[in-house]
Amino acid sequence: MYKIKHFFQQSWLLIVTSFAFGLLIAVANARWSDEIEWNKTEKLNRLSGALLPEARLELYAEVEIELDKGKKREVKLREAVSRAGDRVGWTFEAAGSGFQDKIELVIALDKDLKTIVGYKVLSCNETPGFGDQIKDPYLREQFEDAPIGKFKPVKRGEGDPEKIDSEIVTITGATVSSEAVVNIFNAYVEKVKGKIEELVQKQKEQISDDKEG
Amino acid sequence: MILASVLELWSSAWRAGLTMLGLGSGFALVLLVASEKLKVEVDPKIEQIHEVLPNLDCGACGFAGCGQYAKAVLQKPELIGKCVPGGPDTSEQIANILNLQVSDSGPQKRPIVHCRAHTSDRTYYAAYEGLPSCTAANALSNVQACKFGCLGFGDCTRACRFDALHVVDGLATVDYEKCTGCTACATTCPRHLIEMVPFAHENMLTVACNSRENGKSTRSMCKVGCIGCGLCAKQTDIFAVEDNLARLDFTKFEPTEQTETAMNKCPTGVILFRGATAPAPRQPGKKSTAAAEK
Amino acid sequence: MTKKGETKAGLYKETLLAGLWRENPVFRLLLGMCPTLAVTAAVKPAFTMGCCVIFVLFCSNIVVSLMRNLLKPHLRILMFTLTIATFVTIADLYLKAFVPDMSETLGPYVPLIIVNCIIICRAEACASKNGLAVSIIDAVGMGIGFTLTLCLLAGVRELLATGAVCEIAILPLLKEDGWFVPWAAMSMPVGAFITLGLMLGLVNLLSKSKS
Amino acid sequence: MDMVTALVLAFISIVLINNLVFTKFLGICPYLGVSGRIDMAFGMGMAVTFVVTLSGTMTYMIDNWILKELGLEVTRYVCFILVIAGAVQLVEMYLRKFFPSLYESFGIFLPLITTNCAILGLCLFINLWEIDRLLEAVVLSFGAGIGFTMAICIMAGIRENLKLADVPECLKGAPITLITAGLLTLAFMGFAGMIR
Amino acid sequence: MRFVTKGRFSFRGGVHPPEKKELTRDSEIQPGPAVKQVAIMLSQHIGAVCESLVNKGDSVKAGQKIGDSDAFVSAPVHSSVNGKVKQIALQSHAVLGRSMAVIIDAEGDDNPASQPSHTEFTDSFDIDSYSSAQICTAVRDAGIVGMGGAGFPTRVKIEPNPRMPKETLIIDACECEPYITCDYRIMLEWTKQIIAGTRLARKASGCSQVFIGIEDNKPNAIEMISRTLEDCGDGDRIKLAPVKTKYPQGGERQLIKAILRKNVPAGGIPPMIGVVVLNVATAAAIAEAVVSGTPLTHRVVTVTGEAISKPGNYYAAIGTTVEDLIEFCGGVTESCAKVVLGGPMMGIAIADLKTPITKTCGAITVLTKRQIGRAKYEGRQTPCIRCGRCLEICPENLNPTKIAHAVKHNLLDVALAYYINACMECGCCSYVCPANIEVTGYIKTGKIFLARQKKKMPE
Amino acid sequence: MLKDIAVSNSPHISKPLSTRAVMVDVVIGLVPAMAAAGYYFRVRALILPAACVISSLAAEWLCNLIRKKPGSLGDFSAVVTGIILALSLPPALPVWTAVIGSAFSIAIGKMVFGGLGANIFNPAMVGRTFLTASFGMLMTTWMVPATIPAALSEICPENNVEARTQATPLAWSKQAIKDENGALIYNEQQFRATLTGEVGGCLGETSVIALLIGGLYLLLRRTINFHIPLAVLLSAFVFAAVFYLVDSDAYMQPFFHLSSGGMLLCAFFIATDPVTAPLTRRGMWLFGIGVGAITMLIRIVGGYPEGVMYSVLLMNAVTPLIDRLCRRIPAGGKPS
Ligand SMILES: Cc1cc2nc3c(=O)[nH]c(=O)nc-3n(C[C@H](O)[C@H](O)[C@H](O)COP(=O)(O)O)c2cc1C
Ligand SMILES: Cc1cc2nc3c(=O)[nH]c(=O)nc-3n(C[C@H](O)[C@H](O)[C@H](O)COP(=O)(O)O)c2cc1C
Ligand SMILES: Cc1cc2nc3c(=O)[nH]c(=O)nc-3n(C[C@H](O)[C@H](O)[C@H](O)COP(=O)(O)O)c2cc1C
Ligand SMILES: Cc1cc2nc3c(=O)[nH]c(=O)nc-3n(C[C@H](O)[C@H](O)[C@H](O)CO)c2cc1C
Ligand code: SF4
Ligand code: SF4
Ligand code: SF4
Ligand code: SF4
Ligand code: FES
Repeated sequence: MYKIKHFFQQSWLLIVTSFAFGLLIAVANARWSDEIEWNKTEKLNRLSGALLPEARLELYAEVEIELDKGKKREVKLREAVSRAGDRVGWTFEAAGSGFQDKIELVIALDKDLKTIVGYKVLSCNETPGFGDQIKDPYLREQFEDAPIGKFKPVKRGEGDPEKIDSEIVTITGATVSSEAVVNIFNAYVEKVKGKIEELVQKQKEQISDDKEG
Repeated sequence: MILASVLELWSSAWRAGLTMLGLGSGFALVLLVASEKLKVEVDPKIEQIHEVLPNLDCGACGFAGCGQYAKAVLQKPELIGKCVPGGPDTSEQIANILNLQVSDSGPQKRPIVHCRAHTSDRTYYAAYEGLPSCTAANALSNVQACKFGCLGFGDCTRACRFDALHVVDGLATVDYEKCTGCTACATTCPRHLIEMVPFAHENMLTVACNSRENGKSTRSMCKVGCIGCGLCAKQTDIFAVEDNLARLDFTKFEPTEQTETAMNKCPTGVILFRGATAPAPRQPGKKSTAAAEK
Repeated sequence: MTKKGETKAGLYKETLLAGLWRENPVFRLLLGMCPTLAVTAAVKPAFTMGCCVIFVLFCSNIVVSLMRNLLKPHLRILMFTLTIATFVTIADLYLKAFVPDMSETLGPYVPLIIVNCIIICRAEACASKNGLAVSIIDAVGMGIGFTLTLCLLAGVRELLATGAVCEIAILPLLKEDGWFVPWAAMSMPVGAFITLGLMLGLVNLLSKSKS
Repeated sequence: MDMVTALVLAFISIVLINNLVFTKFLGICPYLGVSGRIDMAFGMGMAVTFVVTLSGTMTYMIDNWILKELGLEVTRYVCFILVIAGAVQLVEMYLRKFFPSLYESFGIFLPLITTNCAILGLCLFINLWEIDRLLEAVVLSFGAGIGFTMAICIMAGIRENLKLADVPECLKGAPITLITAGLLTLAFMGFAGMIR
Repeated sequence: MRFVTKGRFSFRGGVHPPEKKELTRDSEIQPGPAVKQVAIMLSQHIGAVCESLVNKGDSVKAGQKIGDSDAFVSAPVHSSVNGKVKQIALQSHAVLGRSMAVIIDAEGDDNPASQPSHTEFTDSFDIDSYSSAQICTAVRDAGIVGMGGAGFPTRVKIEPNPRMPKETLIIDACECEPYITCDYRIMLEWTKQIIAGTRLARKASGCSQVFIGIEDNKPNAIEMISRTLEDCGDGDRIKLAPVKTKYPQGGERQLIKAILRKNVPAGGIPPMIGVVVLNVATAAAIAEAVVSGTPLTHRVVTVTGEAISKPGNYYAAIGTTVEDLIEFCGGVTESCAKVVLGGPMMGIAIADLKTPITKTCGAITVLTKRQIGRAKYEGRQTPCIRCGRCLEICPENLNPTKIAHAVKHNLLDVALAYYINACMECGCCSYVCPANIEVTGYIKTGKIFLARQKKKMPE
Repeated sequence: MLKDIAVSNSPHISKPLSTRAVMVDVVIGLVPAMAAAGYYFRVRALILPAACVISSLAAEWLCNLIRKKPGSLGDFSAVVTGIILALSLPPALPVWTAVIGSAFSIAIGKMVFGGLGANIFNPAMVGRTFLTASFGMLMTTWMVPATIPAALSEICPENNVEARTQATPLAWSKQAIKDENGALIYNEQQFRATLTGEVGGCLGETSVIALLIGGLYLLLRRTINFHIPLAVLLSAFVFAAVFYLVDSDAYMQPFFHLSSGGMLLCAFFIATDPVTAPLTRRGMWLFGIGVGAITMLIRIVGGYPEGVMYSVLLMNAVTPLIDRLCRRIPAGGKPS
């Protein structure tokens, strides 16, 4: 009994404050959690919005795709819907390792899954002046409207950066980073495409099932 | 309305509050038990010093944290003042804890350089081309003719942490305004020229020479050296000549008429005042202005 | 530190100014170096960081000052860190909610304010020994001093690394038919260390010539 | 085998490539403060290694096994710092009582460490990097400590040499240490891109 | 086989300064100047300073003991002339700055240099008639101290010491310093005394083996000594060891390393490993003292250097001033820049030419600016470029630059950690330094600092 | 009495050698490399060194002025720094970049530490790393040697461009590791090209023969001793040989690695910088082995084609520790 009393004598302040602070934090969190969530999607929206202007993103599905070497990754598929309510494209986030660190991209595909709309860099830690040029139009524009399929990195001089095809001319001095972008595309795009087709197919079946049912 | 929103907040917050409550009291309990079970007896002074330190553990003192510094300072009080963030306040507090009031045993000691020869007063047989250090030069013979006088390479200057000592025209000269009496210079001088003297007055009289050569040799080596003639000792018994050198007993010094005369009678003018407001020494060979008037 | 001011107002002023120059946390006390180096690649994040620090410093100084007489020695550090961590969490949540891109740039350096040496230092050295008013003023002074220093450092680095300050172009870039080629190194760790090192040297020089 | 490689790579990465001091600016205060002498630096490094390994592991467990389960991620920072501060204090007391010689040799650095951002920083980074294996978290924490030790010992060596150099008065101490650290980060850039 | 080896024994490190021995190599030992006044230093050795046994106005005879001390590590001093004590006063001393000396006015037509006892030395003495104790006493009474430079009282060196039994006697006949040839001339002209002295020293110290270490740039001396050895009775115990010509081969630690392949402990002395090293001049003096009973009042001095008009070797009275000797050699030329007592590597530069020579002073070298080296003379130094040359040549395998810098920045504990006390101040590091840093000077200064610090410690 | 004599500590004579003479020797040793550069890169080989040397000297002069120290240009160390920096820059680099690099070398790499002898890091390499970090693109743009006729250059497809980019041998190597065709890509002709220097690369690094001549000169003059160069080359050779033996399809021959890139320049002129290298022999061995191994590590495993400057700086950083580790023991053993 004495011990308990002693304990409270010594520690009441800590106990009281920790409870109070706990409440404080929780309250702040409760207050702001909506904004925080909103901000997260907002950034995605903004980036994808730049790729698919005038479209609204809606979470379509969360799928698991298998990258090479059996690595599995959760991918959030988003559907871009125009004001009119038509589907105009698809976006998803993809990541892979670059020169220094992880590179994260948002990739947009067109609605028929024929071509690539483009990509934006979500986060990259590449050397300023070298690897961070993957944010620049030079590399990005080579992907725009390119047909979905495997891309091949080539050195400058071996290909034409203006020409839209599956050959991607790397940035000199940042070959590694450029190749990393290409690799991300190669790892994700076709798999995601497969998944989307699967899902859309399922949905259609479901709709027709519903109709039938 | 308000109640409802409060209730809503509460409903989302109570879990966090409780978790932290649990965590907090858990740590409180553990630390309480630990602090009692694992108590180690230490010198209470260390604790006290530790208390007054800023407890930043910043390492500015050169120790691994305040605790170490506290321990070190207890053993070596000269380390007081190393705590940068604490500043002088802390130093003072530490001094109080260590009972380090400046002991009131007599007047503060200040250094006196027992030499008054500037470069032009001295005889040189050769140019010195060695290291610019008194200790190095003192190891060679005859860097200057006088073996006893100031070498002027400033080992003492470098030893003084308070910028209170400068070599002026080849002679170490104390700036008594800045000097703290730390004795660093006195222990550094390879020629043992600097003596820590209890300054009973603002200015102290001194025989500013250290030469034990006989009068003739001294004259041949230095224009202003003490030749051991004994005129001063005849005036008052606080002077005594020994080994061809007049010495002043500082503990007995009072500015009196006799000391004044002794000062003026000295043929080389080597008896002079040192201190914060000491008058400029007499030029060698010249009579003092006072004596000239008479 | 609290000795010089004679009147209360003088004391407050003294305390305030101390943080700005005489005891500037970065230049003089060499505290909180990690954020100083990490977030000063550009002015904006540096400023944000500074504001967070002001906020946390302010709140924690108040709380610590209020409970300074109730502290038990074995729980002291725990109390301080608990208080600071709480306010840092709040600041972090706020940034996430209202300044999301800054929150992202600063990343883990916002929570790292918890262990930022300045804040614990002020809690220990000032708030736990002084009354509310002095603690508050000290927090403001120190915080502003910290922020200004951060912005200064960030300004230099951003200018050399991008040719712009606060993203406002100042030096015309060669890419855009000007003459300046950005020094990418300035936005890398090297730039941070060397700029701060040279700046500290300069401050030492200045304060020496002053005294 | 795969796992061993991954762990080795993680270790090398945190020691050389993503060294906390050089690339993440963590633990700069002790890095500047305690790098004056090699023996002190080594003691500090060892103490950091010990604490960081301990707290990295503990916070990993708390984060993944408690906070995430309960959905209380908001209190993460508070919990982390409580764990670190409490653990450091406990370990210090324990060492002081039962291993006084060990305490003398490196325990004295322990209180310095609570406010060392390398510790909390690493815990946060482990969380940020989404490390999904406990073992990897342990290796990373340990590696971070070793990386810190290496950095601070190198700096201490350099500073012992600089004591014999004629460094401009106004740059003595922290400024030249910072500049040296800057040049060290340049040198350590050589390891960039070694592990992707 | 009298030679220990055909190959060249040596040690690691060292330098090859220009030898310059040709200036005086062929100049026979001649009588020194007849002087009006000598100043006999009361301290001419390592150990206790002598007290004067005479007073102002006393008449003294050449060879009369005029100063002595009761201390064990000490040696008496003798007057080198007949005359009258003028006074006992401070006088410039090469090492001590100003030190007490007995100043004697020479009287009559007594020519102090006309005591060529050496040439009359008879080696037909019976070594068995001297006991070890007798030899030691004679050596002490004659005031013999090491004439190789250090001036350690020889009696202390050779006297058997139960705590450190002596096994090997090495006669140091290297004369590795540039310019100097006094030992060389002694070896050529007074070979008999050397061998006799060596035998006596061996007997006194009880050593079982004896080596005479000579640098191989002195073939004549090697030849001469080996011939004399054959004739003497003890010959087969004494071996000749030609060693590589290199400075500081004559340093006792280096010589021991070269001949015996043994290291003297750092900061230690040869007796610790049972070795005694004696200079050839010392050996000769021992023979004179024991056989003829002559005290040490004269020594051979090489007066040399580019700035001396008539360089040569002189048998000069101890107490003669440097000025007198230089004048006797025709004075100096215009270009004279430095007067060194001893050789250019280890010698002591003096400022006061009234400095009298002492028992340890084997040479006076007068250097010109050119010899000193322009860079050094004009103080043209740069910071250390850490080129490592000083490490490479340091015979003691130290890190001179590190020690010097530690001393410069007053980090004495660092200097100690790099073994400052193991330095023997040979000067090689200063010699090779391209930055012209006075490495040795710093190290010497550091040792003084340390000694002072140690003195302060007990308080 | 004599006039004008001096006293000082012994010894009173010194070897006729000065810091300047040592530095001039290094410059002489670099002459063959500069000549080769002049042959292959024409005016650029004149402009860059001139710019670097002048701005190095200016920077040193300015720093001395600010510190109110006596001038130290006379020791010529800034000249050496300038030349070595210039020789390690791509020939096509704009002059202003070189000026910034030299100023950084001298000011931050050397003078803040207290000038000659006090710097921890090799100033030239400090400058080069800073330039690489700042102006990466410029620092990796290579020029075709002027001796290659335009028609002949299959290696440089974009021959029409003013500052022509050409793959350096090390770029082939990196590519080869990726394509796993190291053994194929490297042939006799290319080896000969690296010997004479008719390849892309930094100004002074291309010609093996010129560098060997210069290095030999320094060795003979004893301006450097053989430990560091030998250790660098040996360890790089062994490192490369191990990889080559394990997978000769992907990795180049060890001799290729010795003859390409900055390896020889480093081994003879940069790693040997006395100021930033260890003092003791054992230390030099360790240092050299470290430089060689880290260079090869970066070349083969790392992100950059060449690692010389990083490895030199890294080993510079641990030089104080090496010196401490390899403390000399006095000849007579440690005093007790
Ligand atoms: C300081 C520095 C930073 C670099 N950063 C990157 C980078 O972030 N991303 C990248 O792909 N390459 C980077 N590189 C270039 C690589 O080292 C490598 O040379 C290049 O990726 C392959 O060569 P190439 O692109 O010229 O063919 C960097 C080079 C240096 C010197
Ligand atoms: C660097 C150095 C060089 C020396 N060179 C000689 C030399 O050449 N000849 C010589 O007799 N003694 C030389 N000595 C002195 C010897 O080490 C040793 O003290 C002396 O030979 C002992 O004999 P002593 O007591 O008879 O003088 C040298 C000493 C040192 C430190
Ligand atoms: C002394 C010296 C050091 C060098 N150090 C590096 C280095 O550390 N990193 C680097 O990428 N290039 C360095 N270079 C340049 C390379 O030698 C080479 O020219 C270049 O890296 C070629 O590679 P790349 O064109 O394939 O990028 C150095 C050059 C010299 C002369
Ligand atoms: C053999 C030798 C090599 C040198 N190499 C370099 C070098 O690589 N880089 C450099 O800046 N200076 C070099 N120097 C010059 C000088 O040592 C250098 O500027 C110092 O580091 C400046 O303190 C060298 C000097 C010598 C004697
Ligand atoms: S007082 Fe002594 S230490 Fe000072 S300058 Fe004179 S001789 Fe040197
Ligand atoms: S060293 Fe100390 S005693 Fe000497 S002058 Fe300076 S402050 Fe005064
Ligand atoms: S003087 Fe000392 S440090 Fe220099 S070489 Fe000789 S023994 Fe070595
Ligand atoms: S010889 Fe001179 S420059 Fe060379 S390392 Fe030694 S002290 Fe330094
Ligand atoms: S702010 Fe990071 S350790 Fe101080």
